[in-house]
Amino acid sequence: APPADTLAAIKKSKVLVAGVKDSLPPFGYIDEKTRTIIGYDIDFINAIAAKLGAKVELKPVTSASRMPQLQEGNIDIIAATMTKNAERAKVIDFSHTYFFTGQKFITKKGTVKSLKDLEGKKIGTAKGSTSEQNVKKSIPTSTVLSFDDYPQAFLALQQGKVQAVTTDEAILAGILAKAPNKEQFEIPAVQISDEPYGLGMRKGDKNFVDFVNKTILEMEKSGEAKKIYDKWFGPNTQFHLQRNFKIVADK
Amino acid sequence: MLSYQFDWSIILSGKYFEWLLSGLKVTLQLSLAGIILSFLLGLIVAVMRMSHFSPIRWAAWAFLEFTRNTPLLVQIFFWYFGSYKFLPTAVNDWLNAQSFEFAAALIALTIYTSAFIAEDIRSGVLSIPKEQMEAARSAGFSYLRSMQYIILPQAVRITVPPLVNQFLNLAKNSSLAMTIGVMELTYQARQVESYTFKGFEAFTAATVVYLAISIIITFLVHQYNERVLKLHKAA
Amino acid sequence: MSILSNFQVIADNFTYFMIGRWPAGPLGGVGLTLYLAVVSCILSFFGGLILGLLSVSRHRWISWPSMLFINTVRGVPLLMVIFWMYFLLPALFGKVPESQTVIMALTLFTSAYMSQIVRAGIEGIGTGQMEAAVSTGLKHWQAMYYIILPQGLRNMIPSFVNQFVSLIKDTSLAFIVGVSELTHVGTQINNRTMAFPTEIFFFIAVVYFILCFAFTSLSRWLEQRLAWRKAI
Amino acid sequence: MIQFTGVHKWFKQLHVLNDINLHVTPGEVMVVCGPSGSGKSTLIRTINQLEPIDQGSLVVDDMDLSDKKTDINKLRAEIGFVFQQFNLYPHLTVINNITLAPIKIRNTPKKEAEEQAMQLLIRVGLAEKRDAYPAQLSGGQQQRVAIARGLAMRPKIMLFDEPTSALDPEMIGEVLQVMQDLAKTGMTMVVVTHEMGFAREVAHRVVFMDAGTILEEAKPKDFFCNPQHERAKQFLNQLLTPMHGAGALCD
Amino acid sequence: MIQFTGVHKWFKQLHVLNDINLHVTPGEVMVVCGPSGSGKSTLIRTINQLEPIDQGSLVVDDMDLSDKKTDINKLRAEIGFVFQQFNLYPHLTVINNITLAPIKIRNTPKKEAEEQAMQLLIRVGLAEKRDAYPAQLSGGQQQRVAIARGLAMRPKIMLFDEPTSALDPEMIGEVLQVMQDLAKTGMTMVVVTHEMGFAREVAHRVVFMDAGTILEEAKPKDFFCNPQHERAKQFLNQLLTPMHGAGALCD
Ligand SMILES: Nc1ncnc2c1ncn2[C@@H]1O[C@H](COP(=O)(O)OP(=O)(O)OP(=O)(O)O)[C@@H](O)[C@H]1O
Ligand SMILES: Nc1ncnc2c1ncn2[C@@H]1O[C@H](COP(=O)(O)OP(=O)(O)OP(=O)(O)O)[C@@H](O)[C@H]1O
Ligand SMILES: [Mg+2]
Ligand SMILES: [Mg+2]
Repeated sequence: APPADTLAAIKKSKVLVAGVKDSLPPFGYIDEKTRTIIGYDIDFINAIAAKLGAKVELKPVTSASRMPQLQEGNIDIIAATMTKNAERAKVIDFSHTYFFTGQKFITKKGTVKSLKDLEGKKIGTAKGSTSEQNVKKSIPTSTVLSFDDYPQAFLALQQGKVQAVTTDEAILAGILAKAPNKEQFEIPAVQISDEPYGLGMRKGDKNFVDFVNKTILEMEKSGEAKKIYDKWFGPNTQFHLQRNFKIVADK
Repeated sequence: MLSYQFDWSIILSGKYFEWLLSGLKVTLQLSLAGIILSFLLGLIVAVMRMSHFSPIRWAAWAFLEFTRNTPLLVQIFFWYFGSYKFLPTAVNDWLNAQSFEFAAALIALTIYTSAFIAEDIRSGVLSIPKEQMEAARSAGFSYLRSMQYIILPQAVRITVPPLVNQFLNLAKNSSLAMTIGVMELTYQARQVESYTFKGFEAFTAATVVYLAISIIITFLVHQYNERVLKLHKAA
Repeated sequence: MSILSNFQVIADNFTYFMIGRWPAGPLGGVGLTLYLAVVSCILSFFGGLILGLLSVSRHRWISWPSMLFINTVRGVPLLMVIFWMYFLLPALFGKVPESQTVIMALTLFTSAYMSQIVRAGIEGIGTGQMEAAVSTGLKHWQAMYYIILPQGLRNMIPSFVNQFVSLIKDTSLAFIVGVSELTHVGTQINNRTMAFPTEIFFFIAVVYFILCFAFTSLSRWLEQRLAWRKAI
Repeated sequence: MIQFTGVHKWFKQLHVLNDINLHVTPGEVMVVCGPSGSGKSTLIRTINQLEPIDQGSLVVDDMDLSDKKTDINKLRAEIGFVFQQFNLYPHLTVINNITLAPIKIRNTPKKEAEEQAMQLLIRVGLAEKRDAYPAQLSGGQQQRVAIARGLAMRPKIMLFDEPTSALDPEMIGEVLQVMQDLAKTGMTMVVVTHEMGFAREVAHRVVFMDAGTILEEAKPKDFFCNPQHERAKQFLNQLLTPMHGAGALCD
Repeated sequence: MIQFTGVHKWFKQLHVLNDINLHVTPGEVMVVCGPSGSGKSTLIRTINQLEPIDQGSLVVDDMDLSDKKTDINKLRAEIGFVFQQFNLYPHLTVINNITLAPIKIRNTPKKEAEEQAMQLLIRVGLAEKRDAYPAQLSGGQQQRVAIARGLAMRPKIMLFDEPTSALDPEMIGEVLQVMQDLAKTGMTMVVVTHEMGFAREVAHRVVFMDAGTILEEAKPKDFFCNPQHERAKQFLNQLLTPMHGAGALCD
């Protein structure tokens, strides 16, 4: 069974096991040359581990597998583009929001202007994600095809098997940036929900949650959090994004 | 499991029950279509494999070896993600307008299973003692006639049980179609799990359904063995 | 022609295909595929032997439950068995790494099939050998040990090798629970590059084919040698 | 009727038939005996070309078997063959086993073929088994059906390859009886058998083979009372120890 | 030595042994004959409990087989059994076939067991085959090895179930000879066989069975010259047609 006090357990074992995505640039993906996992999520984990004086062990997870993995104690923390919502919060505890985005669509250029254009269409997304549940709610007439991960869904879009792929804008941007024929696609200004990301920890694991929250607030204060954002999304990247959120304590 | 709250009502009625039911329907559709197609393809390949014309025999051999020695899952991915490059655009468009994931799963299952079926048919033919051919030839039948009246009818009877077993395998293997988004039984069970966190109940339901399919088919094979095969078995 | 040049993606990621993140991280790719197959094969050999012997027991209260167990496992897709292990093992033993979950699932599943090979092997020896052995005063287990199993196991070798081939193919399902064996590594690279699915999946298929075909051929060779030895 | 002239046959290195010269006249019953592996089966199987010959000439019913133009299926239809293992078609009932060839090859109307088959079944004493499957018959019964099947094409020659050696001792008699009755009708028969009693009672001539060669060819009486070759004497002795054969054949 | 009293046995509905009463005295050679399926094999197999009996009492070598406490393995070690199909262990050489039981059960030292085995091989005339595998021997040789194997435990009783009926005719003599020699040593033997010549020469008593019942039990001479039951007469007639059995046993 998982330890009751993860913080104490990590301090003892000196290993922090984190569940991360491994093919979702720029949040978590394999670097071709070093064959290691890198990304925005991983940098946060590294910072927390450094604070703990622990080594990092990264475990690839999918949207569907990350929560069971956590509950079964196979991982200590989820850093895998995970949206905070009330239903999930019943089962696990979230940190403060460490990344903020909204759910949008990626489509062939010029095919979608508004939500209406997607009615009755096939839309791809990932199994067990909030994106899947959101899109079913906001466009009930659509057929939702769920893949193991978003890049697979995007591949289906490229091959015409779906007409849109939906998930959080930052993820879509990451995929689009890496896509070989990006000029044919776009992310129309159609948003169906806000998506605050949190780090996931076991329910009631108060010491650990507090420690993680404290750490990321400190990172915000020291400017490290912004530095990480800029490293992956900022002006020197393909995204050229401005950071429009700050890490603050949840009410 | 200590703190786990069982809640069977969730999967026995309402929305999640309907999900599972629709999953079962897709599983059955996929299986039945696969059975028919893989039998036809398997028969063709088996005949090719026994052809007296060596290029045809070799082609069939290469096909068999390659399909039998690669995982079904990889074949499913290959057809789903990889086939668009060599299928004509028109075909691609048409398939996309239908349900490409279903088609890809069906193609992969059909090809994979047909390889095993072809081998079963062939060994059924080879298992008929050569004395049967001799007896037929001695009566004055030509080679083809001997095949037609004596060898093939016996081979088909012998081949029925292993064939049915392949069909059972096909039904079980259809669960892999979930990986490309075909909403069959396993997919729906997993879906119920990620919506309700009641995985135990959902997987139990799916498992029971698969077992029921297996038991029914196994029972039919048993009956066939008892009733038909025993009577017609060579002494 | 363009297809050929696209195989560059294979060359770029070749090491990752073969060994995953090792040695910096855990073993993956072909290395992990073989590891999973070999470990599960060894375990399920013994599992199959035990289950097989139980299922041919003369005592109904032993043979019946073991046949029930065997047929239940055989009646369910491997994917289901993997999901079950994924659920049950942590509940029973706490923290279990996925690769071990997969090994357990493969072992359980394959043991059920291996037990049928063992059973067929034992039954293929024929009652005459058992009767001859007990007629000289050997106990039932002695007859099993000195007479039936040595002959049976020899006859089973080709089937065991075939089962190992199935295992290599079945390890691809580990992909579902995120164990980075060859198929998983392939989908990762496919996800990242997003332009070469045909090349990547074809390459993976060829790698599996090379592995499996080598063992299939071995099994055929063994079978022929066995037939030849019987005929001396 | 059957004329072997200088016939040779090899299996790879093995010289199984070595300079066979033999003439079987119409209506003659010839028994072939000899130790195991001496080539008896091979000899009889060359007559309907189940084994082709390598050298020499073999003329059967005025058809030359070394002539490529000879219609082998037509020849075989004129020759009935009875196997040691019966080789009935297990998937057909007794009556269908017998009528298959007349109906399919001679185009005999089904009704007529069945009437003829019933005549034959009565002759071999199995009229009541017309609708049984082979698996439901004893060995002796199966062999009698096999003889009826062989006779259904109204052949000019009947060949028997150890027709009783797969049978239980009590069933041997019934099969030999049918064969004796057949011989009385004037059928040309070549019979490979170890049943020396049958040879003495029924055969017109006995041929003794060893190692692919015909060593003796004689009237039964001469063969049993006065075998010429050492090998033949030894063979008869082994077969006729007081314990086993239970008595002399020569009287 | 062997005492059947009111023994019954059923296979499901089939009454295979029906009120068997039989006494075999030490040193006696008893031949059991009868039509196929009459229960001969079943009878002989009950003696070493390869088939358990359902009713009645069976005492072998002073051990009561209906007594649960009787050590069945010990009993079997005292009884040699020779099968129709030889059943040699194909994976062991001739010498190991013979020495396995003495070494594993009696804990005889290997060297001693091999010396005894060689004595037996000399007795059955196969000393030079000690290191051959069964597949390298002819049927007659295999059966002689099987007899040597049966004798290796120095049994008090030897049972034979149709020991010659799987053999080529020329090989039957050599096996019967070995059995005759064995009878001369005073061994208690029960032999199921169709070799009536052997019965006449070697047996002290002949038992005729039909449909699970013992119909006759007589000295060989009386049985062959003057069978009491219609069924026995018929059986002897079938076996001894002039064509088949080739002569009378009664003289
Ligand atoms: N198809 C074959 N290929 C190679 N060798 C063969 C073949 N058929 C028979 N032989 C060999 O040819 C020899 C003669 O065989 P054949 O069957 O004619 O003997 P047989 O006298 O009928 O013996 P048996 O009494 O055992 O039936 C044997 O040594 C046998 O092993
Ligand atoms: N294990 C069994 N289960 C059911 N029926 C059996 C079994 N063994 C034998 N029988 C039946 O019991 C009857 C007697 O069989 P048994 O083998 O003792 O006859 P037999 O006299 O030895 O015949 P044969 O001369 O053919 O060897 C037969 O009808 C047989 O079919
Ligand atoms: Mg022969
Ligand atoms: Mg018997």
